[in-house]
Amino acid sequence: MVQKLFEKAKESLILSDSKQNIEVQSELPFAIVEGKPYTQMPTDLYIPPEALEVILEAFEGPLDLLLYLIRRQNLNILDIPINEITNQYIEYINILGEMNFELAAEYLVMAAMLAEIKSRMLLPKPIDEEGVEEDPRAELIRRLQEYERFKSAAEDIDTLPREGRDYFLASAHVISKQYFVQPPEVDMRELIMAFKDVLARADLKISHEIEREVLSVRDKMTHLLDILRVKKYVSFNALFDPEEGKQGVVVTFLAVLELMKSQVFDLVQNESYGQIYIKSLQDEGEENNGN
Amino acid sequence: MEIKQIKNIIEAALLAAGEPVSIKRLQKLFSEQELTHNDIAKAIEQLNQDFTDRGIELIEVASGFRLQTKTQLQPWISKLWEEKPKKYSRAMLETIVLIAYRQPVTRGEIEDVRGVAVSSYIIRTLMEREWIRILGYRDVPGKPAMFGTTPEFLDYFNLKSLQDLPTLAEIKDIETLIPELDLEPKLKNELEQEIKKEGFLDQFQIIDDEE
Amino acid sequence: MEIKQIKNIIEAALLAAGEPVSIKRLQKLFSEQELTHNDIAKAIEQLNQDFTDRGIELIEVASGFRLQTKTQLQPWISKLWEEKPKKYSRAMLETIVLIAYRQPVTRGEIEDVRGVAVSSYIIRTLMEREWIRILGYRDVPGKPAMFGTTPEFLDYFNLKSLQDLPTLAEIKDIETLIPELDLEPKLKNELEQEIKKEGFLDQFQIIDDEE
Repeated sequence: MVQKLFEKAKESLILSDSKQNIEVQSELPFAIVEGKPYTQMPTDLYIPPEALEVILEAFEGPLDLLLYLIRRQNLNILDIPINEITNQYIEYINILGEMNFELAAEYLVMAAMLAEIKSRMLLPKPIDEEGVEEDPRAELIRRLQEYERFKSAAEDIDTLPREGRDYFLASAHVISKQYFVQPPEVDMRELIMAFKDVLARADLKISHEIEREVLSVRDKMTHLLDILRVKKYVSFNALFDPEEGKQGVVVTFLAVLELMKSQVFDLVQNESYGQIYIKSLQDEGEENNGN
Repeated sequence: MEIKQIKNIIEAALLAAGEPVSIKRLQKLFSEQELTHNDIAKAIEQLNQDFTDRGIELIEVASGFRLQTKTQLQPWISKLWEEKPKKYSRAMLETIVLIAYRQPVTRGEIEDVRGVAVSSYIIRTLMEREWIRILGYRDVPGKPAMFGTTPEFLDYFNLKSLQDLPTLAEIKDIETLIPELDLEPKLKNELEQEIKKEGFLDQFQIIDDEE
Repeated sequence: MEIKQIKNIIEAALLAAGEPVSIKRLQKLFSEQELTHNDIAKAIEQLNQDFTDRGIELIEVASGFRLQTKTQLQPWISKLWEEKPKKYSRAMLETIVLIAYRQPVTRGEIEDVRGVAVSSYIIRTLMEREWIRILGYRDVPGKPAMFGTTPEFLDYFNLKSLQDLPTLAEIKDIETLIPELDLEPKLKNELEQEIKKEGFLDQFQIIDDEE
């Protein structure tokens, strides 16, 4: 029984792996790869142990090594001669082990996978629901293909123009890189909310005082001060603009009184019933504290 | 080697180096072409002429030649590093609003209302922004400055005059109109969006009409 | 504002920035002139044409526009420095490529494809270079980080977007696309010599015998 099974396995091996049998007479093609007869073994199928250490450093792991082994035999990746590859691979693992490579673990996992595939190849292949024969190598092939895609993508990206190798950033000297801080945006509503807060916090007396204030008087006070900044001496009559009407006159008058109360200016009259002037009381301060 | 190619290489080298490059160092780039010191100097001179109409200029400093941006472009270039504006603090907003409503007002008066000191930083910032100015000095001990707002302040808020500032009555009404002030920030945000959509001034109009 | 002046300012700004500048950021330089996105784009295009005959060129990469030396001048410009540019290991390149094409991707997923562990050193180096960033954490036991690439990665390789990456080979076509193994030519040669010396068939015989 065992003998029979073995025979059968050997048969399937020869079928699926046409390159397997090397004990063929030299005149005959010992292998047929993709319909092409081979009368000689590829000269570089095997890497001598002395070179292994060097070459392994050039590999990015077991998949990379496997890809190399397959490619060295000019084989279709979809038609991996699992027996040969496994033999070779395991041989490398042995040497690797001797050299105590830290990478060995990953290579061992691959060796186990190869051995598993190899053993499954020896057995009749299971047939799935769709009636297709399942190739034990399918998963390995998928992984190899997947890896190869990214391997070549890495090679491609390595050829892209790269800063410091193919091009250099152009920059010019700048005399000063001084900051220029942009002032923030302020919304009127923010101001109003802030005002409400202040009013709410201010004690009752101040709060009422503010509420009583009429903006137009405040506005006029600012206006008067502006005039006095330029002219230090202004005729009282000139402050009133008849076009502002009665209300405007009242506002101006209130503004004058308010400013006099704050001791900003004085009223001056040189003679009785003569012209009244407004005299600014602030000439020294401006230059000293201005900015 | 054509002079144009030499100029291009020198230009590219000066821009790539990021530091001044001496003629000697430039000469090394052309080791295969065996250009003389003179060849390089001539190319640099020509290059300099090419820059007359451009945004950069060639300058010779102690350690060699360098390319730099033209000074007259500085006002634009410096904007590259503009910082993102930070929001004004509550203290800043309260100060500006008090100056607006109570001008001419001294720092002491602002402090009386706010109940806390007004920092010099706040006054300086508002002065630099040209939103406030000194209207004069009160004739009392210490001669405190009286602050007022500027036309720029009015412009910024699209106001024709101080009288266009919302009146206290309107502010009170806003309070009843936007009662969300102490609500969840999210809700507040939504309401604010609503208001923005509606147009703030229209809202005011409505309040006014109702009065 | 004249187009020439706009071009000059853009040129100076790109050279001053030392990093890619977006149109939006350039637009801010002209805030007073109120140039549109289109105005800037047009000036950039014209500027680009001006550079045809020059040593530098205008390139659009992921994070904006920048000026860089033309690649064909590399033989001269690289002589500015003694140091040779760094080479990246295949492990590094394969890792970054997997992150670029497969993002968001976990370290475990990268290891699955590569068949080897990804060293922490590589991840750390890529993070430090700001080529990759953590996009989030996968909701599986261990909560592994998911990595993705940054605009800086694209900038470095002169790319505008991930779509500009070389297209990934089709799985089906792979057997026809297998490129020559890229061992160093010298190493490859040595190996071949070695192999010839040892005699291939004998070695093979031994393996077979051991079976």
